[in-house]
Amino acid sequence: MRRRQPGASGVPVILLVPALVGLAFLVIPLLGLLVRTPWSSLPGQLAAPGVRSALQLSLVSATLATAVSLVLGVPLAWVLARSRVPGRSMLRALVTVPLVLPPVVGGVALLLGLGRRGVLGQYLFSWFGISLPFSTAAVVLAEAFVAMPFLVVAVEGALRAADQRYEQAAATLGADRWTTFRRVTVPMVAPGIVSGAVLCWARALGEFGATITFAGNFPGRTQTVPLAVYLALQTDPQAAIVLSLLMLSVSVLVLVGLRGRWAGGLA
Amino acid sequence: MRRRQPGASGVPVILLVPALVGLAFLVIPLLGLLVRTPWSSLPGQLAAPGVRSALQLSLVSATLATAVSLVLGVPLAWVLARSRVPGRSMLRALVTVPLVLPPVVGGVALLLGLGRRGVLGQYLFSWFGISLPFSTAAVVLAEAFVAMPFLVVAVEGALRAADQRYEQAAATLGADRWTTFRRVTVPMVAPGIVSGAVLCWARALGEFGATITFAGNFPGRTQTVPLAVYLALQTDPQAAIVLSLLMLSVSVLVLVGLRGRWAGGLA
Amino acid sequence: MSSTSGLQGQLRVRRAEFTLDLVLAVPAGSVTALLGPNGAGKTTSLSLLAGLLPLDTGRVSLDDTVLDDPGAGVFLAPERRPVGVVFQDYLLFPHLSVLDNVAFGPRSRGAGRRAARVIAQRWLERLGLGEHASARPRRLSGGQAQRVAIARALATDPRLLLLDEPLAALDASTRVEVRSELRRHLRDYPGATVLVTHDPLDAMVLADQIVVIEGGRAVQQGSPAEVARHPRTAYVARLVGLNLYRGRASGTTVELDEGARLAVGPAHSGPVFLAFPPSAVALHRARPDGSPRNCWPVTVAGLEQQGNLVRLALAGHPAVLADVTAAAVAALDLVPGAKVWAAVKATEIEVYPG
Amino acid sequence: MSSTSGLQGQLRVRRAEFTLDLVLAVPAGSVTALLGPNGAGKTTSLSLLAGLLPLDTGRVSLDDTVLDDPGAGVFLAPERRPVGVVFQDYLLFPHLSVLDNVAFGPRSRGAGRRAARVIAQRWLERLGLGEHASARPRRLSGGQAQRVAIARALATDPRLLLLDEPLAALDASTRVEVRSELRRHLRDYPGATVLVTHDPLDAMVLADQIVVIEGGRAVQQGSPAEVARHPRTAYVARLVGLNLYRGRASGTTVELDEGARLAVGPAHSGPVFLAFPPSAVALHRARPDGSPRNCWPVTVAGLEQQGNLVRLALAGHPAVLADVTAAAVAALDLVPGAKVWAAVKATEIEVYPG
Amino acid sequence: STSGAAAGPSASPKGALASPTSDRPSVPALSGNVVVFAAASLTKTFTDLAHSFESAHPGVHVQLSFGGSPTLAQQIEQGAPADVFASADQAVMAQAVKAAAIAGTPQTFATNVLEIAVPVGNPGHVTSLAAFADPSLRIAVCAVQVPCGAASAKVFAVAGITPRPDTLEQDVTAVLTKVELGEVDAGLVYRTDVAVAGAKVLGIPFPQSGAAVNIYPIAQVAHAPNPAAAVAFIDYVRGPIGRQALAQAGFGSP
Ligand SMILES: Nc1ncnc2c1ncn2[C@@H]1O[C@H](COP(=O)(O)OP(=O)(O)OP(=O)(O)O)[C@@H](O)[C@H]1O
Ligand SMILES: Nc1ncnc2c1ncn2[C@@H]1O[C@H](COP(=O)(O)OP(=O)(O)OP(=O)(O)O)[C@@H](O)[C@H]1O
Ligand SMILES: [Mg+2]
Ligand SMILES: [Mg+2]
Repeated sequence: MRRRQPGASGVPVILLVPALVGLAFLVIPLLGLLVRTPWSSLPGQLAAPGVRSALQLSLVSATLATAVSLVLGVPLAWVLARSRVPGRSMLRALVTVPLVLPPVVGGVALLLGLGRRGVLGQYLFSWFGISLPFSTAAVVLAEAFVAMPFLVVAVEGALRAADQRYEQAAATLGADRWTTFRRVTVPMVAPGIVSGAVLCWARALGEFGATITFAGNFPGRTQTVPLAVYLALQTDPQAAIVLSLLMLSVSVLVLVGLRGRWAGGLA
Repeated sequence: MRRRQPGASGVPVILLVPALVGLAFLVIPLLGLLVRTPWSSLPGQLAAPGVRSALQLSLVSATLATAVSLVLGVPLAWVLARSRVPGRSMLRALVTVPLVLPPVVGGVALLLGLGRRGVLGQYLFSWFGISLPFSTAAVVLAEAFVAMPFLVVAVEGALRAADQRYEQAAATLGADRWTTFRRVTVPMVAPGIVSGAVLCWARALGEFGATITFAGNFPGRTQTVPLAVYLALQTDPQAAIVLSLLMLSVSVLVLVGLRGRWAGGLA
Repeated sequence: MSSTSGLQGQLRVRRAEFTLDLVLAVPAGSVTALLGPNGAGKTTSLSLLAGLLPLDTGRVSLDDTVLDDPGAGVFLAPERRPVGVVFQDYLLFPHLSVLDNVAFGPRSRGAGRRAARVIAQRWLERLGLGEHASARPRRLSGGQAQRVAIARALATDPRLLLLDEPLAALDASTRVEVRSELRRHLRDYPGATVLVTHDPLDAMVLADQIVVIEGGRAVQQGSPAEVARHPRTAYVARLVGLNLYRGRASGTTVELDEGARLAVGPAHSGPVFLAFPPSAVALHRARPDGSPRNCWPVTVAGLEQQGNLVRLALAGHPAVLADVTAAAVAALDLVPGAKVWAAVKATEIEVYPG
Repeated sequence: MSSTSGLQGQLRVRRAEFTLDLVLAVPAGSVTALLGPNGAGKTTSLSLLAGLLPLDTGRVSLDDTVLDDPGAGVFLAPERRPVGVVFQDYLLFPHLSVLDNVAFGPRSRGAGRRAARVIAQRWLERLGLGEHASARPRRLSGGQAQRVAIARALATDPRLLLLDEPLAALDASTRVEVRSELRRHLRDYPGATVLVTHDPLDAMVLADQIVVIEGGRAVQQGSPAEVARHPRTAYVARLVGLNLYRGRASGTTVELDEGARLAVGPAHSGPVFLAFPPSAVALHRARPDGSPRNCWPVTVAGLEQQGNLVRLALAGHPAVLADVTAAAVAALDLVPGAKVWAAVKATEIEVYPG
Repeated sequence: STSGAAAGPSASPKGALASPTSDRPSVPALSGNVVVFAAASLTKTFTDLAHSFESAHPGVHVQLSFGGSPTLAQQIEQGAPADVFASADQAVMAQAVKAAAIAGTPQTFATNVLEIAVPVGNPGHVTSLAAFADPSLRIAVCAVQVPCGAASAKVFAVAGITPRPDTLEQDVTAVLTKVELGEVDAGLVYRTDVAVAGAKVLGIPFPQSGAAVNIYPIAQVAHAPNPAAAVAFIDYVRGPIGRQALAQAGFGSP
């Protein structure tokens, strides 16, 4: 058993086998899709009107939803992991609620909460004239609602695994909690935040049920690719698959590009 | 600015405000649901036949899917984070594919891969007589397909954040990679694995599109709560909400119980 | 300086099976060394002072500010304490360059980015690390990392400085330099310093007061000279046994501040410290001829028996401590008042720039 | 033992701006000490030997096994090397108890759970940590953690032992004990040992061979006695300046293995080590009266000038090194062949159980 | 209640094409957006109709939002700014009426009947509804909670068959997907769905389908932002061009 390079590709069989099975499990269905795709019809499908705008809307709204989730979710994760507010484990479980809620019910909940007649939404409407549903903002909110918990839970896990003594060292250097958070905690758990953001973005990109319920399905305004896929499934399942693959390729490209840059920054 | 207990509930405003906004954003829609729930009809709804079996099936299959994901996903995350197989960043992006795929398309992909005429499934069927669709196993597989990527990405993030020098120390003590993985790596990234498993379980519990597409919907065999909720939505939205809340409460209870135990073990 | 100036601490805390119970008073501008065996509670004491661990009971105040007083419900968070800490395991931020590690404190305490970097660069250069400014801590050797940790703590100009074995990882030559730098800094430093060390020379050179703790309690306390002269246990005697003088060198001769003159090995110039262990002092009935460059008449002022050793306090110019065996005491008839010659070899005397 | 028995290393590696280029040969059963200033490349050398860093070029072999040879494309993974390492920053597993940390090695190398724990418990007790067996490493003090790290490395019975400043965090008294324990272990230990230390006494007591490195290159190499007798630089002279003898104590008298007899301070019995620095040796033209218990006639065999100091090799019973000033050389006319009396105070002699 | 609704201009296609121009002087010119919430099964038909409606009324822009009928109803009840609601299910529409979300009376504009769908090649040799009781076959039908499931239950009752389905799908599309992929040997779907699927499935009509005719109602939403355009669109769908397009897609007339 000799090889060059320590820590190199020598992966123990007992890990390699399940890893390969896992990979196959995730990839074989994708292969199924690829094999059955009517490649000849692809150019026509992609050129169809609305595809570009749906793709653009999907990418923009998923990215915005991720931004919202980062801004709100990372602090939330920090509070859950670091502070000693009472009832923390209850709060933590509540955060996972949107994960468990069937997305359509999530959309209904959003309507009931933020809709024009919702618990909070009625005031938004009567006081400020803001009506969220059926707008692009609603798409972002629906996606954030469904995807943010992934970020929060992932980042909280990373925070728990991090060595808190570095934060203590920062405190002795006069850094208040915010400075410590910004300059020590966040950089040290950066890989966890990146993972969380990737999960969040991917989930937002694929979001369907809550979006169609809360934001409706208007081409150019709220029709993201998954909604377009849903409609295509009604009329032309092949087109639906082509559309899904298109979104997949874009997301894989984005993630490969992103990871390359991030990994460089971190390693 | 004086207070007792270092590192206590003193949370800086600049973190507290976004955290609270984030929490409100996740909780207000839930409040909307709770406010509009027809509480008086609740006992009747819960006693309805099929509710118990759907809940049981949901919990069992989500737990099995999480177990499958742990067994396959943790090694996969390790390979992605630690080994130097070529094309790793491509593999990593591929793993996120099921996140991005609209769940219904995910179900179609599973049928194309593992169905009776699928890429792999046709051999399973003709050689072993195994037909996965429409079985409880299919529910578990569909949920695992959709939920495993969450585990993989979260665990990979945790692995990247962990200090690899402890693994080097284990190697100098004669531990092979598997022993190191089992006795050093896994315990040290345990919080990340727990986060990933929670994400995975919650996502599996709420899974709808891929399940109904790949496993179908048959009470007692493949009808999980989200499927029952979806159908109830068609005729009796109130009942659907009650059913969702039931599942939520169960999942919150499970997570609170679990976290309490885990946190005790880790802190 | 008011009467409350400096650090006043009454530290009591339980950690699992270990209990710490210690009273500390460190006047502003002075240095207290904590000495003691492994697990005595030295690091725990520093954690209490830094606010990383709250007191169970007791009280800590610095100048006129109460830092921790559980009885009164007062606790000042670490970041609000004007404290600098060198941790035993450094805790350098792995994601920041060496320069930014050192600049972290000044920036957190309000300096601009550029100003903080200038301060940091100056400190790095003083500690001989100028060329590593842009490196990541992971790329440093153990000794380099420790020096960065020292620079980081000093760069904030704290009113209370806590140093946990700040020189342990340094090699012999670097240690001399860093010790001098630290002494230079502490001499001009208006705040209080608590220093944990295992090295008696560090304690003698740097500290105005020594507190020896064992099992969480102070077993002896006083100025280095007092503790050295009257060690309560053999452990303490061994730990703090040094003759220490301050003087002015020109070449291999040092004019002591207290008036006498000693020959030393290596040539120096300017203010210096001289140190040699009591065991290096030979006593003779008559003036000996031979290699020892330093010989002067002394009178036995006191004897303290520590096991098989006797520590003698000798009056003379300069006054000096000597460790001799019981056999030598008998042979030379060393009773109080006895007059003998003390001899110290020039090569036995350690010389440090003061 | 065959001629290739032990460690043969030709180590070459570049790390950013730093280049290491070192040849090491450590026969089985012997100990080589790596000495050198901070950042000299000591830890880097150990990483190469442990397989935590691959060579750029060169070759490392242990007994008859090639561990690393980039030219031949051979690299043995760390876990396949029969190597034990004490890391400079310990790297104790935070999630395992102290006992399980120490039992980790034996278990990984095939012992059963219970057998491994028995081995671990024995090692912990030898190092005075029996009562901390069930504690988590986080709860240990710095010195306790270091002892656990030593126990963990020794418990695997490796054929190559790599120790990176294994005694740095230990207090004076613990250090003596742990050093003795380590020596006892190394004496019976059939494998090769490489020891990094800043403490000359550790090097002299524990090592058979000393390699001094600076800036990644060996600047001097040889047995402690050779290096001590002919130090190439003042730095080396200072670093390795110790007279070291082995003998058998009864009370305060030690019968040296080479025949002579020396008086010491504390009473001991059984085999011991005696150590004192060359600076502790006073030379006299005539036999002096006075406190030095040990006086014997010697002949100047050699002189080596180091700056202002002169290191004399003196033949006699026992042979001894003495550091004196240039002034003393002139005053006593110390030319080769000159006959003088050497005097060493009993209290200057450090005694360690051997 | 909806059967006698075919009022307005006469049903000749020519007349329908001419009517917008001839109506223009008598009706105030339509303008602005008209928002149409329509059942997903109407996607293709309504998309085409919207285009021709827009060219007939150059000032009007039709915005379509497709989804499941219950979802759309829920959104409308929550105040969605819709003008027209076209449901695939009478019960859902009735629910919306009850919730006061609908202005006026809903009108029927299309019907649909069930058909048996089998994979290409008909591997299960299905010829009639009786196959649905064969336990050796893989069978998919809609769940009773959704309209196609209710309709299926009716035809089974009329035919006196106890079906042995392997799955109760959430909508016809899901049934159709499984038929297309060959995962089931037969499914019960609407005629329009078989038409959409083209060559990928084989439709087998059966005599009992008349027992369950699915009715599609359309209505103006209460508080519609653009009621005039809503009325015009509803009329257009129910008019000759609408009927022709619906017929082409396989819908029956009201
Ligand atoms: N987090 C903790 N929980 C419980 N006990 C602890 C903890 N940290 C330290 N201890 C115990 O408290 C005692 C004092 O530890 P401390 O670190 O203060 O010692 P120290 O004097 O700094 O020793 P050293 O010189 O070895 O660094 C030790 O017995 C240690 O085991
Ligand atoms: N990972 C690394 N990458 C690049 N350079 C490194 C790395 N680790 C160490 N170095 C550099 O290599 C040189 C040798 O470091 P090494 O840790 O071997 O020193 P050392 O002799 O152990 O010093 P010390 O006594 O302070 O522990 C140093 O200049 C250090 O900055
Ligand atoms: Mg300590
Ligand atoms: Mg080192």
